[in-house]
Amino acid sequence: MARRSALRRTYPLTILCAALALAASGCSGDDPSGSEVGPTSAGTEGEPISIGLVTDLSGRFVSFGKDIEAATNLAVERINADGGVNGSMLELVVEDTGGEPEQAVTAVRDLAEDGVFAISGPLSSGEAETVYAQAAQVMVPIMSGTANKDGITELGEGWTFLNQATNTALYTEALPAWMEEYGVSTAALVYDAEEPVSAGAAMGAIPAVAADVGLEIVNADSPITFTRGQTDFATTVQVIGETDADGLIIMSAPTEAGLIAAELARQGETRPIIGHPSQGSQSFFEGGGQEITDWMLPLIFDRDSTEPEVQEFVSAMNEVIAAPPLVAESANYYDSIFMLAEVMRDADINGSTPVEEARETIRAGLLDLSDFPGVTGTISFAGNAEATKTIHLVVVQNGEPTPL
Amino acid sequence: MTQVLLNGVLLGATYALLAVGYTLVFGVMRLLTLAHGQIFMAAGVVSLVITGPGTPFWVAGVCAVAIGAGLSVLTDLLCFRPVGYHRPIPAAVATIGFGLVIHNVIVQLYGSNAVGAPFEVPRADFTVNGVLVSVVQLVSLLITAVVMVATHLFVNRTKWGVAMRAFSEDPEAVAVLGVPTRWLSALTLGIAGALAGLASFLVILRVTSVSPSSGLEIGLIGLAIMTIGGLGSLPGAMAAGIALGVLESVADYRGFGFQAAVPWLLLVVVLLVRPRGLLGARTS
Amino acid sequence: MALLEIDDLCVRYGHVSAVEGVSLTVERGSAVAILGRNGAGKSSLLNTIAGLVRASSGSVRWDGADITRLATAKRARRGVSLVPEGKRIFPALTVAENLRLGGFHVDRSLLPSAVGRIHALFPILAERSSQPAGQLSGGQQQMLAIGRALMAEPTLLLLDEPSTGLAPKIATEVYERLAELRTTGLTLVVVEQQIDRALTLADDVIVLNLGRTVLTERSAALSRDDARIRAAYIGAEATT
Amino acid sequence: MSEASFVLLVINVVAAVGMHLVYVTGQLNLGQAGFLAIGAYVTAVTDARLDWPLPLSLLAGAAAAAVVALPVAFGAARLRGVYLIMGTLAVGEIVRVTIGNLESVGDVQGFSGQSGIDPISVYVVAVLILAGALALMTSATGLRMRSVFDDADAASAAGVATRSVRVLAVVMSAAVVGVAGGLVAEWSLFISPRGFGVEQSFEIALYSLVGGVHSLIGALVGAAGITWLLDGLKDIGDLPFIGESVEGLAPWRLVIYGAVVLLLMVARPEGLITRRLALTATRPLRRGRRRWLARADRVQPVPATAAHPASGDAAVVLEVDAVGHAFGGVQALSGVSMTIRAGESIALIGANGAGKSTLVNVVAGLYPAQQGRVRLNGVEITGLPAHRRTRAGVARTFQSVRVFAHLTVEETIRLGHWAGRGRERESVERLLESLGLLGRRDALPSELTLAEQRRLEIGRAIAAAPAVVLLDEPSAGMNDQEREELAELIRSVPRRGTAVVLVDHNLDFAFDIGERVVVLDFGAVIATGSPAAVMANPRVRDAYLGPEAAAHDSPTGDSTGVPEQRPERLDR
Repeated sequence: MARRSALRRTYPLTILCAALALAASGCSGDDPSGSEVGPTSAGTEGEPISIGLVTDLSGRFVSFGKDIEAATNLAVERINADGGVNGSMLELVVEDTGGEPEQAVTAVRDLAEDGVFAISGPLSSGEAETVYAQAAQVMVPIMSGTANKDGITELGEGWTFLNQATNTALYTEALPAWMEEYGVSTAALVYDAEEPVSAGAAMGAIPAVAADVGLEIVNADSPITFTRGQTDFATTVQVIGETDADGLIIMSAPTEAGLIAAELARQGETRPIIGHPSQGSQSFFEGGGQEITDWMLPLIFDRDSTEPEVQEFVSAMNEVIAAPPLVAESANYYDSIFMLAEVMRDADINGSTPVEEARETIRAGLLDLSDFPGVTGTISFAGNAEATKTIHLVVVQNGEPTPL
Repeated sequence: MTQVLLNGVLLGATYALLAVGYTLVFGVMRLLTLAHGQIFMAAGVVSLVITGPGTPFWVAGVCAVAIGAGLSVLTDLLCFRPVGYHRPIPAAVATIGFGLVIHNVIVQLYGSNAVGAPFEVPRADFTVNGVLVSVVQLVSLLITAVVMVATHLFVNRTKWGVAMRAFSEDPEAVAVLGVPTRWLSALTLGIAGALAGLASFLVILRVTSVSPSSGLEIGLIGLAIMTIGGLGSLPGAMAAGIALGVLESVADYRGFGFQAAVPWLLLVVVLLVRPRGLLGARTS
Repeated sequence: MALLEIDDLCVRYGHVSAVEGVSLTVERGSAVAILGRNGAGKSSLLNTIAGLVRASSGSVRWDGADITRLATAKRARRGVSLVPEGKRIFPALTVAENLRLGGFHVDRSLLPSAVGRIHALFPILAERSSQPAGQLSGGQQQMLAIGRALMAEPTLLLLDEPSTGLAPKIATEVYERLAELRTTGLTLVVVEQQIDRALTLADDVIVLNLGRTVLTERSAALSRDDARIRAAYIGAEATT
Repeated sequence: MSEASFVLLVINVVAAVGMHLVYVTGQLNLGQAGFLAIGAYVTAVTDARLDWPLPLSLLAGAAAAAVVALPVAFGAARLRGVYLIMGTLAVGEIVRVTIGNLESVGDVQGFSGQSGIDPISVYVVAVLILAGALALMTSATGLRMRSVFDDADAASAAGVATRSVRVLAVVMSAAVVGVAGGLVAEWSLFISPRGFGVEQSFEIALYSLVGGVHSLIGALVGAAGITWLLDGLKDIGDLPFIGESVEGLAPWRLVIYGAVVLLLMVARPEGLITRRLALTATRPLRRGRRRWLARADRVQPVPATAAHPASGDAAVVLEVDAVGHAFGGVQALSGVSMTIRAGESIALIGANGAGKSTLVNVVAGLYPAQQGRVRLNGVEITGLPAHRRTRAGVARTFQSVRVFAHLTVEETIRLGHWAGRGRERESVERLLESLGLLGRRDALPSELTLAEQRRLEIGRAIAAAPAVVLLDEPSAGMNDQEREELAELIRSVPRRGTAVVLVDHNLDFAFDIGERVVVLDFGAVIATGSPAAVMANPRVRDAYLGPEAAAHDSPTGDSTGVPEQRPERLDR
């Protein structure tokens, strides 16, 4: 008994000093928080321009979040390397939300309080919807490079942008190409009923676009669904087998996509499939993706494109991130920073511009930005808060994404 | 339809393996090990990460079992022993903390995306009058059955097994007979952890990957099955596991909108009918 | 040198002192009975010897070595076996399994002979060997509890009220077995409510009242009607 | 800590206060995410679609959560330990999946359109909830809720209807958690079922379990501490000296959080703020309240000289008529009859296992008599459950002292006092004084000596001014001096107009108090009369020394009067 009581006496002490240390960090929370990436080149006199990045470094999307932070830092360093914007250096303030909408709300409000000129992020659609609904109150331009739910920017009443192709934009281009490539006229719809992005695409964009392009969804009234976290898809794939349609539309996150792909291969399913851009990740290619052929994905960034600046960007990223190759969406965040820089250069914004004025000018500048040459192809808002993006169609053949 | 039932039994077998772990620990020590789901996940992820591409697949299996057992024994050393075996609630909360540590260390080290199996899983399937059966599934069903029988024999035949069952009824009387109860708790958790590691490996054999975020969900389903089967009853856990597997497969097949809630609906129905679970011993 | 020496032992549960300043020595091969009415601290003393209860002060020495702080399981390994109050057999386990636990440290090859020895002592256990212990009668359960404690061939057997809850005939039979065991050199310490049984079995007697030693005496010099015993049992003035 | 995180902290505190209301009754409920979701969605829909004013939609959320909680509460009252935990968890998940399937509220994709809430209103709502919870926990209902945590039998013996208290606690807690849900909906302007999953239930549970289940302050400290720790860890890079070097730790904050929870459970299993700590912290508050309360207490003089019935003319208060009871084949009581008159004191003696405790339990209603009838003041009470019997006027104490580990001395007496509503009763202050416990009024039972605990238990029984009080072996485990003080107290009870039935196997103590003696042996009355007459009876002498007659294995076993260390069990 003696050992434990000694243990018990010492533990409260260790807890106490840990708490005191954190108290210091807690109170200091109100001055510019988050880890600053300061200006690298010496001696420029102007106040720094601070830009906020809302990402996930500890939650469900940490693999996406880390690559996004790396790409954003890379862009900031490169801009600062050749003189920054109008003489002021860019300063990136990173907030980690752990993929939780509540934390994203807190992050955006803190960044607004700290006087950032614009916010890049948040990462997931769930967080983006919550944050965009706050935009009108905090009045800061917010641009996500990953959320792709349709109509999400309307929540922000002019303060919110999307440097990512929405589901409708993606499938308006992808569905006809898929139908033509494989001679598909009827399709079966399969999606993850628990995962908001997949459910949103499957119930919103897909049926709408399918009607426009004349694709008949055979099971529109009773789609085949499964739930996030499910590990056994034998029965789901069996139901798919029993549905007669030329092709399959499968909306899900990468993990579930891999599991279904493995099961489809096992049950000898050979019909062409079209999936969701979020499935285009390494874990899908290396996992279930190995065993399937003809799984088309509409992506917004082509890692293997022969464009020199794309190759340069990919190689620069591979040196920085922990587990290359990089996540496709991180390219959007790289372009977002350059777009913000160009808008600020055109409007002569620098570190000493008053915050409200800078935010208002950036908002207007972004809205009429068009034909911006990014690593993800030409991007233009041209009056619409949801950017038109170049869409690269790839077909996954045994784990290899080959351009169409 | 037989295909659906077969799928259900196979899924149920994996659930049962996990639930047996919980039941063993609760049956013997009247304590909840809420880190069990995270241990299941961690055993799978780490076993895939440390086995290189060339190694045969069973090596990963051995690693998974070893890691599962190791982490589970750690639960005894870090949570149950310091807090005290006579304080079930704080001990359970301590395992929640330990589960958080395991989950987030794995996420920080290996990311949040699913980890693919580096080895080639032998894919030999055959159809028997229309029903598609995969060798991997048959082998895993066989392993599960063998392990279930082995656990049953161990608990009922060996001296350590007898000591475990006695411990659940009267821990002091067991100590008075000279049985080293410290080792008893470590052994119980070790076996439970090994079973979780094995279950994780069998799932990997079928789906060739494991996702770091699956720990909490799988853990809760295991807990639900233990409760449905009746606390501390091994046969109850096995039966409830298989039953839930079949029910979920049928629900999938019928396109039942509430798939995610199947385990919970089954649990509520059973508790309304029998507040002690199917085969729960009358303990008061 | 005595087998068991207890020196000025005190046991407190929170504010209640169950045992205060008790000293006792037990010679090898002898039998001591602990008497006293309900709540006199008899069980607390016995459980402290077995290690189930922690002594607040004083010492317990076994064969010269101090075992006051030693854990129960280790004391059992050194030959101290307790038949706890209320028998505390494992009802869901079979008779054979209960015995198997008693002989946990007996290696496999010697098991059959150990079990044989117990079956000879208590034949009923052989008949009911594969039955769950819970289905045995009170007396049979008591014999099982004693048999279980004897599996590890202890040097000292502690018994806590072995006759409570048994019909007189059965209790007598149990005490005859205990007398038989004494011939094999086994040392006994028995806590007993019924004075006559204790006097017939034990060489020495210690009487407790409210945790304190009231009387230590050779059993031969005592009888049921002895004034000192009655005083300890019914309280001072009731004997007028 | 920025304002935005502080608002989140306050909402978490409201949820933690909600859960405290049910945890304080010992029901470990994990269904809170479900009630959070109901509150959030009802508030959001009534605000966005029906345009209700904010306070009304928050109330609607709370009411909806309470209505759903009602059936759950009745179901949960039957469940114990792990079954309760998993049953409530299942309800939470079913609610979340149901909402996920409702097209009308945006199913899995979420719902928005709320008008929003400013931080000040959040703080106002939080303060109101806190004040309400504080008032509740210090009221009689709060005492009854706390008493159910430790020992349901002792609580019902103190006149507490344990089942309805449990149900009430679950419903109230669901309502408060519903309000927290409403605040989340209004603050984040967008809600989706994913936000109300099992992780939320676990986190809210941790607030109380880490903070301390037995005190409202514990829930506050737990919620505020954990939220602030997680927020603080994010900015660990700003720490003055070691900032840069530990900056890399920020993403590892959930690992640190897990480790802290584990360490806290090892260091403080009962939680950071134990009941003891909370009591010391709120002592000044309580002093003020006591002065205010003292005026309101109905103080009436003790009836100086109750008509001490020298002869048998006083009215018969309690009649036990041919009562029989068996435990699995063993006939513990057979045809026991006795009558007790007002203000009389009777000693019920018998050897160990003679059926004394069984008779007390049957008369007090712990379990119903299988044969025979019990009448109080002529009214049949055989079927009445224990708590209704206590309120009717039959109080009892237990063989091993059973007081409430988490109620202070004064609270225990106030609980007993409350059970006697409608009867003229001595004030709590005066009773504490006569029990000699006035100085220990804020102490917890674990800090009292056995004698003090026994006096407290007797005080709790007589506080309700019952017609009869049954004392089950009160002198066990006491030294002579304590025994004399106890005898003095028991003798004073009849003077308060309460008849005493003293059960004991210690003859000199029983004869000292009992004017009349009833002797039980093998569950039957073998002698009644004055102490001297009874001792002269040879059957009594034989039953007592018991060399020949084998004493039956009494369910009570060796009673050292020591309170059993009741280990928390998860399976019952």
